[in-house]
Amino acid sequence: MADRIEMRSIVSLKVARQSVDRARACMHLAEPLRACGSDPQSLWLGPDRWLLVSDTTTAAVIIDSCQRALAGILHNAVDYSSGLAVFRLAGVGARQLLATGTGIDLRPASFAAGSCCRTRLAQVAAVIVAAHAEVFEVYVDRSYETYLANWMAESSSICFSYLGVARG
Amino acid sequence: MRRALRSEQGGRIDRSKPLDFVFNGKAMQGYAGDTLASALLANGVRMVSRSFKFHRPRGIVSAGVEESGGLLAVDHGTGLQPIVRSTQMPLVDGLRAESQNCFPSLNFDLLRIFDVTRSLWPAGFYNKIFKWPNWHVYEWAVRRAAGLGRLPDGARSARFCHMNAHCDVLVVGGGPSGLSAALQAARAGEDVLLVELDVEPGGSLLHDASGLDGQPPLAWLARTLAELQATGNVRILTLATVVGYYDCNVLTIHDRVAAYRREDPIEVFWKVRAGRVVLATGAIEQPLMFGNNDLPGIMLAGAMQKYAGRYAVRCGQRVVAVINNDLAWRSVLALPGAGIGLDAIIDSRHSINDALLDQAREHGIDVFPGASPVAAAGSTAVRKLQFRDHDGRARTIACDAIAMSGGLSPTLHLYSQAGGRLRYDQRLACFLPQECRQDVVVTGAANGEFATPETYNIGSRKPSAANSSVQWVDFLHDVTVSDVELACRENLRSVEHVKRYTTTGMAADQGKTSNLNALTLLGELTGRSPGEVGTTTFRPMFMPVTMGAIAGVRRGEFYAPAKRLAAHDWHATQGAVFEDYGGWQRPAYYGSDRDACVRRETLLVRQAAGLFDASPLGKIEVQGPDAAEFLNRIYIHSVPTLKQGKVRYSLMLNENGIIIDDGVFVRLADDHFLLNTTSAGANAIAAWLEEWQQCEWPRMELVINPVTSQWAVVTVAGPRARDVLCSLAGMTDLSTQAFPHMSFASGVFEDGCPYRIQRVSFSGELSYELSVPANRATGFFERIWDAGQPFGIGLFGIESLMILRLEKGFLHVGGDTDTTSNPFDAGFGRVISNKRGDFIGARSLQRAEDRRNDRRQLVGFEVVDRDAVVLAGAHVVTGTGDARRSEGFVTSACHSPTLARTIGLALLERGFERGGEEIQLYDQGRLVTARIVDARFYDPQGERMHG
Amino acid sequence: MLRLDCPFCGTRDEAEFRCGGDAHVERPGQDVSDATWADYLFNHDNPKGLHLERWCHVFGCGQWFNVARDTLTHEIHAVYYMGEAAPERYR
Amino acid sequence: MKGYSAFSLIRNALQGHRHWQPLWRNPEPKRSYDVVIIGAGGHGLATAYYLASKHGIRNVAVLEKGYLGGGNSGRNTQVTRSNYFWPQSAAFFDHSLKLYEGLGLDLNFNIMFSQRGVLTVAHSQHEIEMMRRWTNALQINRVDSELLTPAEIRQIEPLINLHSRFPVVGGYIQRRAGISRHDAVVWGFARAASALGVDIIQQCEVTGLDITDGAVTGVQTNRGDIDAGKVCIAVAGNTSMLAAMAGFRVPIVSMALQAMVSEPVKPCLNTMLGSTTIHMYVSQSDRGEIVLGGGADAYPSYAQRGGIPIVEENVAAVLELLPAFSSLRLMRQWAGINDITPDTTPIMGSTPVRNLYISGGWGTGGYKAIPAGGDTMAYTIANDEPHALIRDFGLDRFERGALIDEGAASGVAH
Ligand SMILES: Cc1cc2nc3c(=O)[nH]c(=O)nc-3n(C[C@H](O)[C@H](O)[C@H](O)COP(=O)(O)OP(=O)(O)OC[C@H]3O[C@@H](n4cnc5c(N)ncnc54)[C@H](O)[C@@H]3O)c2cc1C
Ligand SMILES: NC(=O)c1ccc[n+]([C@@H]2O[C@H](COP(=O)([O-])OP(=O)(O)OC[C@H]3O[C@@H](n4cnc5c(N)ncnc54)[C@H](O)[C@@H]3O)[C@@H](O)[C@H]2O)c1
Ligand SMILES: Cc1cc2nc3c(=O)[nH]c(=O)nc-3n(C[C@H](O)[C@H](O)[C@H](O)COP(=O)(O)O)c2cc1C
Ligand SMILES: [Zn+2]
Repeated sequence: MADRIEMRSIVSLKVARQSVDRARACMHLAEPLRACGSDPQSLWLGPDRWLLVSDTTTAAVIIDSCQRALAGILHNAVDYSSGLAVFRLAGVGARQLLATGTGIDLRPASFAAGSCCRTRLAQVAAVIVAAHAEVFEVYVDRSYETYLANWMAESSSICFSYLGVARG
Repeated sequence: MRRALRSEQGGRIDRSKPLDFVFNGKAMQGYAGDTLASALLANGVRMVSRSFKFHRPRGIVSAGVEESGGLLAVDHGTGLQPIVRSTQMPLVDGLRAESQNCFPSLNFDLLRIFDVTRSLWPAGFYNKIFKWPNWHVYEWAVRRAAGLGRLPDGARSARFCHMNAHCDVLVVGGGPSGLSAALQAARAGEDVLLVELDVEPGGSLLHDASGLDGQPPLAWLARTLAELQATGNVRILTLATVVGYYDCNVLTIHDRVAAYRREDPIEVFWKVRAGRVVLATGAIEQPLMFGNNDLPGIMLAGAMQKYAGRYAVRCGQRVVAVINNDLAWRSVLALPGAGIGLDAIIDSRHSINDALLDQAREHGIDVFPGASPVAAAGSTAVRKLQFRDHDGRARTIACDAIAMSGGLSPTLHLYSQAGGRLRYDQRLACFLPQECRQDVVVTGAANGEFATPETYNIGSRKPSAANSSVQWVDFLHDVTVSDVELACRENLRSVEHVKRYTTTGMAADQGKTSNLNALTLLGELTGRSPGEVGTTTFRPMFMPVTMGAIAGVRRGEFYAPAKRLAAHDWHATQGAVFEDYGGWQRPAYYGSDRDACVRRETLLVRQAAGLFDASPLGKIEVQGPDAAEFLNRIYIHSVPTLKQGKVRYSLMLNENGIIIDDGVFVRLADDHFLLNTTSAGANAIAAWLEEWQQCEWPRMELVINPVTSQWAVVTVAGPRARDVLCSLAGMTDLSTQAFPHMSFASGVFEDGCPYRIQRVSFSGELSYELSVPANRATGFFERIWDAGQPFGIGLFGIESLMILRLEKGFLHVGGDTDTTSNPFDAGFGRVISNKRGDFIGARSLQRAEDRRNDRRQLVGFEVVDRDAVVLAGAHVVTGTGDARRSEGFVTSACHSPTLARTIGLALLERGFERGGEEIQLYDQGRLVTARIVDARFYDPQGERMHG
Repeated sequence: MLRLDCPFCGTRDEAEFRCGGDAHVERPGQDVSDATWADYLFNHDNPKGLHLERWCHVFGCGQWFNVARDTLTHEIHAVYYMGEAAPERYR
Repeated sequence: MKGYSAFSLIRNALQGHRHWQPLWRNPEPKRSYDVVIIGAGGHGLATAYYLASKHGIRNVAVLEKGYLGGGNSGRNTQVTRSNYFWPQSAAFFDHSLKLYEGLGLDLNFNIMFSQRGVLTVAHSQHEIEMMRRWTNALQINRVDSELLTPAEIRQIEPLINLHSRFPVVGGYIQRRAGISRHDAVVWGFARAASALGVDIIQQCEVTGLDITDGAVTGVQTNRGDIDAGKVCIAVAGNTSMLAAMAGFRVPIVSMALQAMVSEPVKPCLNTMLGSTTIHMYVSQSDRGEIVLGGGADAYPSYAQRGGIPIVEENVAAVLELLPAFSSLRLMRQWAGINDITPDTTPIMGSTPVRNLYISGGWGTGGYKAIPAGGDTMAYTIANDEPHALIRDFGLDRFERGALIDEGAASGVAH
């Protein structure tokens, strides 16, 4: 149920705290706790930090457009496509699987499509994006890729077997 | 099955689904819907186990969480589990149950000797004896006698996981009160989670036939459940117990709904964050204190009613009720209707509601108002009861069961855990909720609303006076009334002292049926009201929780996440042996024989070229007009003087002047730096920089961006390193003139792969660290590997790297330093005196203590007998025998493959001034002589590294 | 279990945060006495009751912020930005 | 004080246990005492006992705001060891261990000192090196310690899983170490001190200190003011509050350290088993419960109760080393408020206020120190000069920067 998304371009953008308002005026950056746009999509990680991600544009192009949009504004935009592993979780059990490992409020009303948050999932830092209804994308440090893939396999096996009874 | 004990009709058991089970080797039968306890009772089993301390016979006492007698070893498919509450254990087919705590058997228990000699073992007896010659002599025997049940020996096959949840309202308890509260909230559109520990919601409705809102209880239940369902915003968990109530309305649930299936049993531990909480946890009936009140066959009145109403089980044929309150009347008056012969009601109150008396008369029950029980009698089950009637006359009545009730005590464990304060209610003779800082309400029986519309009237709960038999307070820990009296006599009068001295309330049931009696008794003895005595502290868990459930999937590889290198699999194909280094799985060496591999790899780097995966090195970009000044406050070396494209090595300190990390940093551009940290420090140092910037110097203009995982790093080291790298198309000019030691460059390979390269050396050889995006790591390693073949390239792991750097005397922070080491100790005194301005830790280094010259200083040594073994952790000692003293310790040591002798580093008092001195190294009783030497054991001038 | 209100991300579990101890501690200059320096380095008011402290949302936005929290009841009275003065009534 | 013995037990049993004497008296506070000790935990009571027994100072009161032994001394995991790294610490804690060995007979109260060994396991080569450094230091300081191979560890603790996520590659044991019964230690000292004339006054909270001309002259309590020649603060997690009353600050943070117990089972764990990497330590009480602990909630707290994250951590850690415990059930969790110092070494001796002494900063490990703490503090108070064993533990070490960092050197600090 969890697929690895390969080849996604990811740019890590950090903007000086003093200049965040100016940066937002110059460039389309997601609001707090949201994901927005598509090419690139911008994911809010914090008041001075975004990921800009795309499946079609290269990181170099994204960085370039950042540089142009943010000319004169202190920022650091770097290719981070190798730094993160991305998983896509789809299906009815996706929310429950996530709920076995993270304490954020995943109720549809609180975490609807377009939500994005950085949190703790199965002990590691992760960015969780509600892409569409019941489709989630999870970003983790690439060094945890194998760990998290195994964890999702194990947890979903237990959690779905349990839900079979609990719903029963 | 003895049919007589099971009514033909009624109850919530499914007579079409008989289930087989075995108790103490004997085959028995029950029905779906039974608990193990109800099935045992239906099979006529009275004595089920033995008690903890005195091995007295134990029978089933209750029908709920408060069970103190029917704790059995049970195998329901996952091996024999100890201390299973038979009253909470749904009967499953093929279940096997065994008595606990009996030696050799339930009926013939030799350890009953403790009961016979009971008067020798009062509360706290062990404090008074067993002192001479010491406790060890007696301890083994005491330990063997103690303990309830045995640890299961086989591995358990259940699986565990966690579940997190949020809700507007968490309702604990699925009785009428909980269901009503849930309905109210759901109607208001709130998102409700209702949790019930029983197999189905309903609570007391499931066995109590008296009506609710004028409707039959089961009809009300069905209608309410249907309406709850219809609202669409209620989730109901059954066989799930709320066990903990923590700060911020976080509650934990032990969910056993899937725990009892044969195939793939699963237990789930929930953590719920609730907007508000409704506690509808009901109340627990309390026993009465009289002689031998622990005999099998003596049960709580409500339990007897529940067994009759819900499980169609008759717990006796000639029952006597020993009670003190109106509610219990309701329970026992329900018994005759269930075919249970109730012979007499003994109520300590003198005046009793006429309506109740009338009902008793109708059933032909003898009533003894103002009477009090003295003692029950029987060997393995109760046979008769002695009591005193209202005139004080001693009387005896034969019986095969006693229904006792000392009134209800609201289940307020969770409320107390939440920080809720309790108050004692004189009229109800129990504690009720008073106030709580968390958002919680208590409703129903848990709030003292025991009975509407009748008024609840309760009599005394005193133990019976002048009694030659023992009266039990805590059935699980075998605590008696005289134990509590003894505690008072010995001036242990605080309720907490009494608990700890007598251990009342400390057993597996945490005093659910003993705390109220104990503290009421204590109050009597010390002239205080129960309210003044107070309760002991209620703490999680409300019911004991399997440790496996608490851990969830956090086992084995999921216990602590391991980080893997991007090229992990490639290293594996090259024969890497992985070990854990600061959370990373890294190649320790390549091959099979550790020592031989390490030696081979070390020499390879010295003689040809080695390839090392350095990807975990921390990498942090720092950019902005104030970046140089900021870093100048972080590192002990000067930063602004560093030229673009150049690399510098330095240390970081904490404010106490202690070394916390080391590494190189590069000036990429005037306002742009790239920092390397140790692998272990990668996250911590990034956080450290953020903390200083955000909290201390927020006005400095810079951004900090960690990029550790983006880049895979390969170190190519050795005399042929340059040759290897120059053969890569697109590589920058690496000649010494163009790219001397401590240079940095970036570029793009012919295939479009960007790279960063810096010439730095931790091995003392000509060495480069080359970074490429981690997604390309494997292909890149292969390319270098291929390119290096003509030059004899090979792989080396961490173990040989540590030897290479030791041969050069390079510092390994955390190994050669500890949390007392400052830069002076590590030989950086000159740097500190040259540094201008403030930096982190600078002020601490001005203290006289930090500048003392008798501190432990890092020096090199070699052993006098070249090949003698010295291991890190040996100490430098002076003196012998009692005068022996440590002057420091070896922080790193090895038998150098390059130099063919044993060398090492030591933190040694006054080390810097002791060059040439011979020292004694102590290790586990062995002494080796060594000499202090220059720590740059190999190539002291650094010609190879700079060449 | 504490639940803290990150001023940027909203309420999250305690496991996402790191407590950084006393808030509003002023770092003295280099020229202070050993005693003053030691007081800065080591000493704390460590009150039972209201405590002004700083926390970092490490598993979230990475930001530091201040919290007015009761060390006895664990009630959180206020959350405010780094660099901001404590609300009047909690000073 | 009537002596306890098997004989007295039998005699009393025959008399229905009606003639046992109170363990301690319940006196009303007097107007004035030579020495007032604040806090009737193990340290306060032991200090009073040794003041009376060794220094003949018997006009002593121990004031306790709750019930005696209700602080950390009554809620700790009972680890009693002396395997400390630095010579000062080793000397002090080994003195304590030796006192523990004779304490039952000394106090005529069985404290059930079970010298079953404290076994610490290592999970990496680096840890083995640190352990070698540590055990050699102990041997040089004449504290017993033996390095063990995994096979030897398995022989001592058959249930251990050597192939945990962090495999067990070695370990060491201090055999003289073990556990003793916490309540018994407190009650034993209280009984002995009371018999020597010390007034133990419970439900008496100190709310202020009288200080004139830089010297303490008495204490204010909820039961009235009491004059005192000398005052000793022995209040563990509340040290900062008392220091504030005296007008100075201390390098202490109060943290809630948690512990928990399982339901009792037959003997299955032989030692006190601990690990620093897998952060846990665990033992089995004589009653059969598995007692585990290791973690403090990661923020200042005076709440004397713990949260859930630490329980999860601790339990997972224990199961990683002892998977057979996975179906055992956890029965109760609690916490105590520890006074944590920057170097995890206690603070003992004089204070900026004359005649005011402090015995605190015990952090997560002061139970094992109770006899030696009492012995050396009594000496220090009686002679107004630090006992030789605690000379380096003074409050002044922080200003000098002369910390004694045990946290780093000897890992788990309990
Ligand atoms: C969970 C846990 C596990 C531990 N495990 C171990 C272990 O295994 N081994 C070990 O060596 N140590 C351990 N410790 C530490 C050890 O328990 C303590 O260091 C030790 O008990 C401190 O003793 P004390 O007498 O100084 O303090 P306490 O026993 O806490 O006594 C201080 C007393 O002072 C009273 N008091 C406070 N303020 C006032 C006031 N204003 N007026 C009057 N009285 C006051 C308190 O009520 C308290 O009774 C553990 C601690 C905890 C919490
Ligand atoms: N038939 C009737 O008319 C009738 C019968 C009984 C009671 N009543 C009335 O209803 C009230 C009693 O009902 P109630 O709902 O308060 O009590 P209850 O005993 O009916 O229900 C309490 C429920 O809470 C559950 N529970 C307790 N602790 C729990 C925990 N930690 N986790 C999960 N579940 C837990 C119990 O298993 C039980 O099912 C009284 O006011 C009484 O007057 C009416
Ligand atoms: C070594 C030790 C063993 C304990 N064993 C038990 C036990 O078997 N049963 C129990 O209920 N509590 C046990 N406790 C916990 C106490 O009940 C109590 O929680 C603890 O002393 C803290 O006190 P408090 O909960 O009243 O604040 C034990 C405590 C310690 C220190
Ligand atoms: Zn945040």
